[in-house]
Amino acid sequence: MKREIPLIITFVAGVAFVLQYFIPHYPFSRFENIFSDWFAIVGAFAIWLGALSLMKLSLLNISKKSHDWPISLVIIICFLSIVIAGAIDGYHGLNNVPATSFRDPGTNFDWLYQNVYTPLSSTMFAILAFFVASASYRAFRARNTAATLLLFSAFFVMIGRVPVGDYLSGWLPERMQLSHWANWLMAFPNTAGQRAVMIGIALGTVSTSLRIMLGIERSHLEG
Amino acid sequence: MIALLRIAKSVVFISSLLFVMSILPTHSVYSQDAGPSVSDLGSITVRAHDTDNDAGGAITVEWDDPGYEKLAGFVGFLIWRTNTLAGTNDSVEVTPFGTRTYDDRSVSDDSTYSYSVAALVNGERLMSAPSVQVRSSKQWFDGRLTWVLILGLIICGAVIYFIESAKRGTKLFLRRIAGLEAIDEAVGRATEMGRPILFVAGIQDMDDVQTIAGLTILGSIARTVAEYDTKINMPVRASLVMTAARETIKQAYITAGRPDAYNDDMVHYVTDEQFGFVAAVDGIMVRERPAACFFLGAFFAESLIMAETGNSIGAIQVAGTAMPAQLPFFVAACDYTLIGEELFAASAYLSEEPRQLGSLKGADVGKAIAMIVILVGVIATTIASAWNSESMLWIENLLRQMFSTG
Amino acid sequence: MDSALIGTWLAALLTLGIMSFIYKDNLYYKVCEAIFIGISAGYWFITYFWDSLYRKAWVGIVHQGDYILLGGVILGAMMLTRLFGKIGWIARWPLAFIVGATAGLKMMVYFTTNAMAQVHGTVNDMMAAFSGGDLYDLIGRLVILIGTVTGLIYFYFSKEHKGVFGGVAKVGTWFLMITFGASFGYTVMSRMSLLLGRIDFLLTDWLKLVK
Amino acid sequence: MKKYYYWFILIALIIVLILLPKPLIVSPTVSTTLTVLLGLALVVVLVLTLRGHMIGRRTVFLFIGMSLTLPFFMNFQMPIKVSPEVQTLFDAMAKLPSGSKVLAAFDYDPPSAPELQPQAEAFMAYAFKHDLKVIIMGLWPQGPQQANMAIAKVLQQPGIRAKNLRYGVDYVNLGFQSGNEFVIQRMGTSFSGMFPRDIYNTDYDKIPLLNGVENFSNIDFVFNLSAGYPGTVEWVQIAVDRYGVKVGAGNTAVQAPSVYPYLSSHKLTGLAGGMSGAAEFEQATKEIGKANTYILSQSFSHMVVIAFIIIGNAALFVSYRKSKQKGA
Repeated sequence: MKREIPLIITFVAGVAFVLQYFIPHYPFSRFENIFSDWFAIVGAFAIWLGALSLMKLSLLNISKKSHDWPISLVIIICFLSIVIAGAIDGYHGLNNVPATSFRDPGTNFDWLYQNVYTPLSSTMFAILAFFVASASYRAFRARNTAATLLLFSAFFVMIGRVPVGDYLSGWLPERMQLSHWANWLMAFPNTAGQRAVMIGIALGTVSTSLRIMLGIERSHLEG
Repeated sequence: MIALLRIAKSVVFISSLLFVMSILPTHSVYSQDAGPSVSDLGSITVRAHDTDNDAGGAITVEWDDPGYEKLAGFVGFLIWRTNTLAGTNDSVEVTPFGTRTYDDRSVSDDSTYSYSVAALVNGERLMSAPSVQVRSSKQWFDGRLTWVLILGLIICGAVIYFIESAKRGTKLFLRRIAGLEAIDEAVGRATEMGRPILFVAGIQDMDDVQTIAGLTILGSIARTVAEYDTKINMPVRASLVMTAARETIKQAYITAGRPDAYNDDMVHYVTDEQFGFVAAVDGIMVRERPAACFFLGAFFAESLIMAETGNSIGAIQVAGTAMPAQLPFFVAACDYTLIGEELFAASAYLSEEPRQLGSLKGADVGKAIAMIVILVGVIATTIASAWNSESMLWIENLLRQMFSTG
Repeated sequence: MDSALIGTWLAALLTLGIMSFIYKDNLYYKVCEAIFIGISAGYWFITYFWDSLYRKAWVGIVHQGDYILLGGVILGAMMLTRLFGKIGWIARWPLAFIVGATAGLKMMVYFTTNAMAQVHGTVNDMMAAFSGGDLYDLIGRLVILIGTVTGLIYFYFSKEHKGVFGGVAKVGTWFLMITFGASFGYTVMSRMSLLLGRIDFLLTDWLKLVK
Repeated sequence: MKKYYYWFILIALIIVLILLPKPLIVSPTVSTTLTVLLGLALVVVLVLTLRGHMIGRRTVFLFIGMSLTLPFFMNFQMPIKVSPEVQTLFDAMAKLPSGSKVLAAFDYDPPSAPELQPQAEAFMAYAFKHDLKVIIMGLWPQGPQQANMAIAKVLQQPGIRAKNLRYGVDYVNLGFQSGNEFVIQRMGTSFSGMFPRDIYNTDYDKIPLLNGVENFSNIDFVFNLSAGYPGTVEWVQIAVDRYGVKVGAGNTAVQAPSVYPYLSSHKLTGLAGGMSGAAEFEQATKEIGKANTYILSQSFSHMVVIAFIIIGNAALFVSYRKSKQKGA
């Protein structure tokens, strides 16, 4: 039974959600909303497991006095500080105006968000610029025909999108200017490749979903 | 010399495409509307009916404009509703220019309504006669999706057919995928070197099929890992994925007969924040120096940050995603990349279970249909426009109708 | 020292810490990484708590009487059985539900928006090219047609890539490479402005070296 | 002990940076010298690579960092030619008589600010100097905040401060409204229906500037700053196509190609696309600001990336040569 019940649940849920796609009638019409609500709630329960896993590993590091134990302490302190700030600020006056939330400007939670969370997150995103440069230095080489095509199409699009490209090719008729070539590459061959990939992905999703629903693919439900 | 030849080949390939299009004449495809000419205006006729293919609670109102809209001082059409059971009147909406149809979504299935439409011109209301009484209702099938249903049934039928025939022992041929041998090779190398494996199943939650596909590949990898006692480290961004991944790895250890070697901490949650997760994964990579990194699932902008860091520590990297925008970065920075559909196919290949392989054969039927439809459609269009062939036009319209999705 | 000034300094020091990673892993980065993990995990933990557990579930069920949400709470509670070794297997039920529902939902969405809409688009493109466009358009659409079909042949698993079929599949990979190159080139340029934004923050808001 | 040197160097560097004279701008001669040095350094890298010394990632990183940072201190103007798209946009604005009402739609968020904020500032400064009345709104939640930041910045200019502009009379911020393109559609019939109050909760009727502003027919020009959906495409499809108002736009580089078709069909009155569009817009309005610095940084970094790709391929050629010679 331990094995069969999850498989039955998977199958029934799968079929129900395929059907809701075709049936506008109640209750099928509400399935998608119900799923997203339930999913959010299950996620809110599950994050307790996640947070406990993070805390457990950090505490383990501290108790073992392993190499980086003060770093683990930093994680715990930061986690608790923003959780406490958010818990105190919370929601107030849910049904009356003005309702305040922990995310309002001026709260401690917001201060942490603006001055700690945001700069960290946007800097991590920004160092992508460095990696983009080193990846192009290494990867854009005419090693074989495929790599050469990659190089050329990237090169055209790159140079066609900066003013330099137009200075270089400004003397040519409009149809032969670099920016025009770049737009053409984006509009046509690029679309073709994207389409092939997308159609493939769609059919792959269909066959994977069927394997899941029929219980052929079930490694995540055993153990 | 070979390199020169390759470059020449590519240059010819691209530039011949570009050259042909660049010497062609230009003309704009946009045209201007004809100017207004209004003489005498009749009254507005209004039709109302239950909105098709919906969950009830909506009535579609349609009207035609004898020319009010072109008058100076025209503001809009006012939709006027009478609840014929309750005997109440109210104005529903003033529609913007160019609108001739309106879905009133504020009705109840339990009442009947009648509608009038008024043109608002210079503060005047020019009201039409009321429509017939209508009642909204729910439908049990969305008629616009008939072809979706038929095509879907054909493809699902093909998948199930091949699964069944594989179960009965029919030998199915499938070509090999380049990235797959690399997976075993990568695990083998990590085992030899005594260094861990890093596995990232994308950054989406369990409500993305790519995450599930990533976890099924994890299942195969974990079996090898369990057999050879390699270390595996799997940071995750969503707690549900953590639970599912733990189940997956645990099962692999049980199958390998070493349940005691399994430890929950192999899979650990970091944070839900996209770039916080990336910062942590980067940290793990440079400190633990895994011999092999797997990035299999749904990825966004972080793909290159992780793949480049992995590259810098000299790990063997296998990636796979169905995010078209991130594929170029994986192709550039990883040793092997499962492109799009290959990600979904990989777990079936790795399992070597006939039923799984059968499902791939079914998806191939879908691709064959797609190619045939595209080619037939294009040929039909070409003939139809060149020789005005009626039958080809019919095919063209049929295909257009079949594949339009509402 | 007002809180805004402290905030700017804190943000600047954290920015530098993350940037130091590109030189090499170091203690400064480790501390910033730990702060980032702790703060962001806490951020999502409390956000989930207030938004999903309190606003959605508690207010929805207790104040608004939307009892269907109880289903989510029950599934969530099953999830937590993981914490209690013996009945931990119950946690597979909500997982089974989510995976099954996702499979059903995504199967149809992908099938229509990716497969059918793209086939429709390709056929429609050719129609549009014949009826309204010029030769320039026509050639472009022809390239789309060839690229899409050869690309699909590359993804066809039932036949070995040999002979003519292999040749066609090879053209398919060429198109894929052009696509990847174009997306890559396109992105290289837009990523620079992200870094520009951070450098501007450091030079203008923090050091006030430039106006 | 050695590893602590890094820390001392870093702290010393920060202290030096803080103590430096502000603003730190070097003369054009030094700027040119720096640029030439950067170019020479790339040549050195090329020579090294050709000799078989592959350079490491850190060198690439250093070049990118330098190419983005140095232009901030440089006092020189890239020769920027104003493109026809931006000229059209500027001409449309220049034609507006003083007192004209301009609707400024801010449809972007902070990540797109490097590209769009300079345009916003140039637009605001130009509008205030030429007595255009600006009505601000946003289809993106953070758009109106970005507008307020731009206003705060341009109000510091002495010429504009002297005008004593008043909120509610010379400009007004209606805030964000959810509903994407439907907001534009509803505004076609009534602005006040969609925005009953402004961002500071003042009633629409009580704001002097909005007196008599009922719908698009009372608006002389719409300026849209857009980073995606909803944005310029929606403004053209609804405000231009249905209500016949003139719309000009500033877009991010990623978004710009998708609105080019509207430009060639004259539905869109001018477009400033990406960083280069922003710099040109600043040139046209003579409100030189951040974009002219940014475009320098961005062009430098693009050139560096392209140079590295060329160097990488040169190295590949050399290695082919060598392996062939060995084989022969």
